[in-house]
Amino acid sequence: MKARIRITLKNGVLDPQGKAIQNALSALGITGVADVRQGKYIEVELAETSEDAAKATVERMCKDLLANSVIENYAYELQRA
Amino acid sequence: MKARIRITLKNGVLDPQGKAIQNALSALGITGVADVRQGKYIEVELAETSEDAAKATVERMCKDLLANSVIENYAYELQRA
Amino acid sequence: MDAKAESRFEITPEIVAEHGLTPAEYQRLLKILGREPSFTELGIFSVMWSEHCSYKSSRVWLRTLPTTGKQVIQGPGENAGVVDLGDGDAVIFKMESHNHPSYIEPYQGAATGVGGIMRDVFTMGARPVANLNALRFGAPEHPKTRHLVDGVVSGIGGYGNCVGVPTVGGETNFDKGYNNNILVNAMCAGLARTDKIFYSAAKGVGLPVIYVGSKTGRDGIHGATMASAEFDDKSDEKRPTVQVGDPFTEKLLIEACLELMAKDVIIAIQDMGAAGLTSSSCEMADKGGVGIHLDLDHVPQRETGMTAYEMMLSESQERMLIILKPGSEPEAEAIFKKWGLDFAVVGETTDTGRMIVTHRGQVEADIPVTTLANSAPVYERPWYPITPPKMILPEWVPAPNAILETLKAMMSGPALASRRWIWEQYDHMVMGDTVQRPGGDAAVVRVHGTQKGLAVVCDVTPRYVAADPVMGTKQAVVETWRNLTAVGADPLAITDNMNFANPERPEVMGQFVGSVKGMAEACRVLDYPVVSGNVSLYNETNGVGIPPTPAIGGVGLVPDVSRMADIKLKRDSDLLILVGR
Amino acid sequence: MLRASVVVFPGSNCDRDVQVALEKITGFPVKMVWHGDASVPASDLIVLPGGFSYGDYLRCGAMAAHSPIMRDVIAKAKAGTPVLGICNGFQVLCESGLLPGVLMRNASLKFICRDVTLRVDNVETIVTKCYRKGEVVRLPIAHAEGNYFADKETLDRLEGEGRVVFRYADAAGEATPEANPNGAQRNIAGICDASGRIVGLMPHPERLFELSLGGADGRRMFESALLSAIETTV
Ligand SMILES: Nc1ncnc2c1ncn2[C@@H]1O[C@H](COP(=O)(O)OP(=O)(O)O)[C@@H](O)[C@H]1O
Repeated sequence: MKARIRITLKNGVLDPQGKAIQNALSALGITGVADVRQGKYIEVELAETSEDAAKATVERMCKDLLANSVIENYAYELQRA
Repeated sequence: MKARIRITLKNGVLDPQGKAIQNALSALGITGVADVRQGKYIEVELAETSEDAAKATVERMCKDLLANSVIENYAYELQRA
Repeated sequence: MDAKAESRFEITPEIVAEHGLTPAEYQRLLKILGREPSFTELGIFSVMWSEHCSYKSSRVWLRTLPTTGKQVIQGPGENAGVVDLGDGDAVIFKMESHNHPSYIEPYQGAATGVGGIMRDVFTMGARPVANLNALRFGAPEHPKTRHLVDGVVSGIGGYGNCVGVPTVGGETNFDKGYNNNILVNAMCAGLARTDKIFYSAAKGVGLPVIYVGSKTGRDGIHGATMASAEFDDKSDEKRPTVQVGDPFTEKLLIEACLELMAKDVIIAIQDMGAAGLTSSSCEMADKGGVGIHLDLDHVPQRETGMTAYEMMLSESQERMLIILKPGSEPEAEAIFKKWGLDFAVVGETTDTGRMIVTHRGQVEADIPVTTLANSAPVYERPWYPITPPKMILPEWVPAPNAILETLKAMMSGPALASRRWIWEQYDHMVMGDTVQRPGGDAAVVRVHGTQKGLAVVCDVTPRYVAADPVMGTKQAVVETWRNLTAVGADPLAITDNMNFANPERPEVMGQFVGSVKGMAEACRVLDYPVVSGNVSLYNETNGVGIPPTPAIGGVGLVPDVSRMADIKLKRDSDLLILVGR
Repeated sequence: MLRASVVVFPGSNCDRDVQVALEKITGFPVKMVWHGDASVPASDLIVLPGGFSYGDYLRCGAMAAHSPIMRDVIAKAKAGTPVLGICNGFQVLCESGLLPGVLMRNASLKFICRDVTLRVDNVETIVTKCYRKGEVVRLPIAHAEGNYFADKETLDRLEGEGRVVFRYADAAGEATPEANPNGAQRNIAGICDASGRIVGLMPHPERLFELSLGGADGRRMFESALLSAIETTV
């Protein structure tokens, strides 16, 4: 199984990177960009073949390591290899 | 339109961050992780309403700024607000 | 919560308690106002009366510290202390804790701690030139320690490196007493000219109140009260929002403020630290003996629908409040725009003596300034002196059989092992004036463009303080003195960061009192006054407190850096001499 | 005479340091050029200094590479004006395509600030004329992203054309894995373009240019720049 995990900053948490990207885009002349938020994208290759078990593993990873729930949210999709 | 952009390291480019996460996961007792790759996830809110125009804008962003083609690939999905 | 909901909010005893106010304190508030507070007013009082802002448990004792001397230009009471370096040069410095946020989000907590202390220093007109940090972590084998060390160290580096101020020293200890309550104390020293020092008194009526820096968001609301509230098991999940720092903006803010300071237009300036807009505006007005009117409609906002309560309590980082000479707004605005920073006129000083906060045409707060600034309760908390344990005489301790092995074991243990792995993650050379790098007794940075050197160091051994608060703290002060002397500096003054557990326990208060007494005596004897400092209480989880940790930061002057001393052995067969008793 | 210009991006933080070094060593005043300006004044050397331009957000140097001033820097560089990129400046040169490759996260994933030893492999560039070929020098590094990466073809081309200017090496001049602080491919610390007029390197020569700072190996880099300027004007 492959898990594709996205970690994003919670709403309301300052995102200096996103803001800087937005400014840079407009300096490049790319207009009509209302908002940019930067997060992390993590791809994990799991030995697990059952969907439920994979889900449980990914949840644990996200909670214990990949995301800090004080400022971040996570979301993911599972995909059979 | 919202664009959800994933930027990943090209195959063959070493990813020490991914490796570090993999090690940390195994230290946490999370096993069965065959590989981890870390990338960036960027969400962009576009004023654009036509799909084709949005696509062209996102392509330009990725090529000109968001991804460095020496080491990175990009992929994205568009979503109506 | 939208504005309408806010006005409907009824103030129940639960809400009062949630704001960290005791019933007696709430009665005091009612008496001051002569009526029920609005929700915004309750928030304002709660942060102003928090331990963090009001020093209500420590104030009576801090007054006993020696704070004057011929070298002192400004003692405690401003954003940072100021000491004369001769030839028109001054050093401005202070230390501050960011303990609780760093435990919850180590990277951001430590990073914003560094950002906050630098703002305290450049607010007064100094260019920050040296950062230090005093860190205490739990036992090395504790499951959380590695993660916390990693996060804290990279957060400190991440912020300081980006801003471009060298991190030149600090100290790091591990002790199980900090397992659930790490300490992150950040110190910053900056250089200014004595005729270009800026203070926070908003003297004058009808002056524009200017907001500059980043936009205001809902960051760290209740942060100031959190920093003073004891932890419990639930804090892991309660997880109040911590602020995210933006060192890039801080760098721009430093450059913009210094550029503005070079003009003759600033009457007063203060950073928005803990309790943000509330404490900065109130303190500036109080010191200037004026009233202040804030119109929150003009506050640059990052989020939509922010209430007056949220804006007054927000702890968004990288913001400053400035009182300008009238008419100079366009000149000031041009500078901040050039650096890509927000600039807004958010109010003016008045002759009403009141702090009036309006938002969308409504008066959200109307409080007498002096009362708000000075009415915080002052507690003389019960304490008893700590009896030091019996002295252990050297002859009672059996000598180790393998001295060399023992020495090796000690040197490689977590207490004494080299900290190179930490300071190599900090840029300690940027600015091109670091003439003595970390690793020695004290670090030395040159006063830019001169041959003078500023020596900086921080020290404390909590074990000693726990055994004997008076002697242990004297020892800490004296150790900074020795470290400064060892590089060839004349020690000048100190800052301190008093980290203790719950002051409502008499033995903790006893540690605190003993520590202040020891510091006062050592400083008096050495003519080494305390010019700034910070107190962090309630460092306690589930009733278990941290070891008493009064971190001392010392600064000294090296008259000529070409004659500085360092710890490097220079040549074979040089003599080693042991001095002292 | 040396007319040097230092470009100041928002977030640059070694701009003053390099200005001080250049002025002290060459005796000529240095112009500071703001990133928002349309052009760099006529110069014998343009320096892109170290620091965290635009916060180093997204990727180091990426945003600076697209700033207004860089359009002119790129044009001037292509027309032959010497350009030196130090640390963040090297990252900007790579991101703007003036030099090949990219600087990735250090293999240790940590920021590293310490002195390293380097071997000077090319002494024909505008900033290395005063060194001896194969000489080992000591300079500080201070970066989190200095891990030089390029595909094999590019690396081979760089080597073939002698465009590797500095390599991390031990005291004996061996480019060993132990001497490599950040995982850079083939221990590369600095490279140049085909003409030797555009040079980028991770170490900071401006941090060790006088003995009071603990070493002076960086000094000759600025002396070389002065010499190059004099040679082209006579
Ligand atoms: N957190 C830190 N940040 C920066 N430098 C540190 C830190 N911890 C220790 N150091 C440096 O490591 C060296 C040794 O520290 P320490 O063991 O506390 O010294 P000493 O025993 O001489 O007081 C000192 O130069 C100190 O500045």
